[in-house]
Amino acid sequence: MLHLIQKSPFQSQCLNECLKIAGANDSFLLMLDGVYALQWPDFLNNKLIFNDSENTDKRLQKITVLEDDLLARGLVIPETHKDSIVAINYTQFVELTLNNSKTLSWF
Amino acid sequence: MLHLIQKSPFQSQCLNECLKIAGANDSFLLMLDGVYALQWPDFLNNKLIFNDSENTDKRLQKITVLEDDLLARGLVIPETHKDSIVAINYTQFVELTLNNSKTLSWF
Amino acid sequence: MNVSLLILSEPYSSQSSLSALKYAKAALLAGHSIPRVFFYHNGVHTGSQLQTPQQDESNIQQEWVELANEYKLDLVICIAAALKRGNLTVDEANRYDRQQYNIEAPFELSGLGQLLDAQLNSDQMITFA
Amino acid sequence: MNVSLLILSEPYSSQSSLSALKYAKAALLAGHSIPRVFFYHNGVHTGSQLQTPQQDESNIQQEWVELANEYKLDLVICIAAALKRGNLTVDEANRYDRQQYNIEAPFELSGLGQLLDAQLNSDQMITFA
Amino acid sequence: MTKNILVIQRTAPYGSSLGREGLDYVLTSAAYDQNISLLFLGDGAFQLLSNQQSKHINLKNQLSALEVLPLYDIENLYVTQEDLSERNLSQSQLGIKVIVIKRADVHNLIEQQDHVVGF
Amino acid sequence: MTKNILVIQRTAPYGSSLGREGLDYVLTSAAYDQNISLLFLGDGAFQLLSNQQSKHINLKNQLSALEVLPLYDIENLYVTQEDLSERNLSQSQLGIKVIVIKRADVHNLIEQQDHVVGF
Repeated sequence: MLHLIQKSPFQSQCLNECLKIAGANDSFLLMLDGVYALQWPDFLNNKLIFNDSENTDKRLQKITVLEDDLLARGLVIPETHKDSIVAINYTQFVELTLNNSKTLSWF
Repeated sequence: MLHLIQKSPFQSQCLNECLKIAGANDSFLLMLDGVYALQWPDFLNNKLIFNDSENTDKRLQKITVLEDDLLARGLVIPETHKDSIVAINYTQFVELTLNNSKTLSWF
Repeated sequence: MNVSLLILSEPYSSQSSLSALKYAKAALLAGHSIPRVFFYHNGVHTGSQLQTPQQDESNIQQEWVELANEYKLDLVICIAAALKRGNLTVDEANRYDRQQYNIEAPFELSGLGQLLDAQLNSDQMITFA
Repeated sequence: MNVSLLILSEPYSSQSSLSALKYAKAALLAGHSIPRVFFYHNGVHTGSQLQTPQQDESNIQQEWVELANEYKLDLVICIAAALKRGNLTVDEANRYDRQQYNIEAPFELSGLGQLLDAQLNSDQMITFA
Repeated sequence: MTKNILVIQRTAPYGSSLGREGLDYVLTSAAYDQNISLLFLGDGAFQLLSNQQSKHINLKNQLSALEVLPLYDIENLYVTQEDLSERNLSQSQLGIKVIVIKRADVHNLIEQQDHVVGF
Repeated sequence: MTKNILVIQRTAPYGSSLGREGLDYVLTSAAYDQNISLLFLGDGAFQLLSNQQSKHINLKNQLSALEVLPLYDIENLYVTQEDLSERNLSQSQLGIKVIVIKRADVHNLIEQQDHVVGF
């Protein structure tokens, strides 16, 4: 399943709550103010979602961030996570949602 | 100065942020979903705002909670804090704001 | 003393709007004055006369109207925030060539200078969000 | 495939409404269908034809209208949530004896059954809040 | 065809209307003969508290509305033990019958459904 | 009479319009010859980031609007070191000149003002 993270983790507990119930194979999209999770150590260091150190196959797109929202805010994917977080556009966002059985928004 | 806490501390970081910058003599009013702070250990155990163990003079009303919001939600002031948190009505809310030099809302 | 209100919340999505009304009533009953109530952000929807709540729900626009009439309150909606969100007086509707409108007196549309004026000329300004 | 949208956000208070529009355009361009866009909670303000944004701002109501006209989208606003918040079609205005209205086709007011129908008959339903 | 739908209630009652509007969706869906479950997650747990006296704030009582659910054969109401504990709530303080599950079971609960939506 | 007004910006730009609307209040107040200070608290610090390209999301650039402030003689812009650190931000990433203070100094900053309002 896919989790859409729509609020800043510094302001809202929603990402925190999502991580508490997420499964190891779930996918995540950071969007809107949710992209500020890229600045949040608790997210970047989360063992559950960044668990697969050997799997750097970007086609899996397990952790994604909406590129427009990233650019708008002047953020970049941290060097440490260049292999594990992928920036996607809206066409890929659509595919991502349709490739998952369920999508849940967190706000 | 007076801080109006208007959101649940389990959902929003606003109470947390308020406590980071509050002064030892500040007053607090829990209102709207902010009254759920009564269920939040980090608030009840906060040393800064519940600092004055000898001062149980309720007239100071340093930590207050809006009674209507408390009753609506089925909450009560915890036994441990019956002497340090006072439930007030809207008339007292008005006086509280006017007795402080500044009021800041957290949401 | 006198206290002004800044209301940022959508009237029916947040309990905040009901709380603001209660605060205003309590302040006026206690003999204080409210130089201005300023509606901004989502609060600009508060003045819509098209609000049609169910009979067992509060009519928030109507409650402000009644309070304003009784106490001669100054209810100001931020014009820039209101126009984009679809809250227009008949004057603005004419100016922008719209056939319909949804804001009437005692609510009025005006600029942010009115918020500054309220803040400068009140002992306190209380924000409801 | 097909995907429906549930929009909960006020059009000008949250970037979410712009994001939903982009998502809808991308899905349609990719050949997917959108059986329904359902507006609920603060999202019921999206259909107001009185929206008058500045010239350098998006006109969100207009963008939905254009998209709906091009792709025959079904834009449904929750009637109970819309009425209390002051969003009325001419029919509802007549029913409740209001002289003004602010919702026109292709937006329509209907019940929550339409949201259930969208959820049951779409591969996915995406919430923008 | 009857589907399994999970509605996740994540907000406390009253401060936001979202909890009430989510419940209105549940009641509507139930009337269409769907198999609805509710999960009260995070602050949603506060919707379950007994002794809610919402007349004091001029809003409709959320608990009273939840009490109607069994009449619609909606009996799968879930809350997690962890959300209750973190909020210093005990089961005895809840005003309606709910199934207390572990947080670790939430993911499975979601995956079992045909559809899920959160308010 | 010129008063000291502190506007506290607590939200990140773009997701909510509040940051933009708070700034509009600042620009209005400045035009009336008031002595305005701005405190970027919590997520408000994100408003200061350089390289914001808000054209990608069809919204007005918050940083560009902040850059106008010196023209109105608004030069007391504050951010706390702690808020920057917690957000993994360094001063070199900020797009405008701000005064970095300690969180412990925020209370005094507020108390010094005639008026304060938060967005």
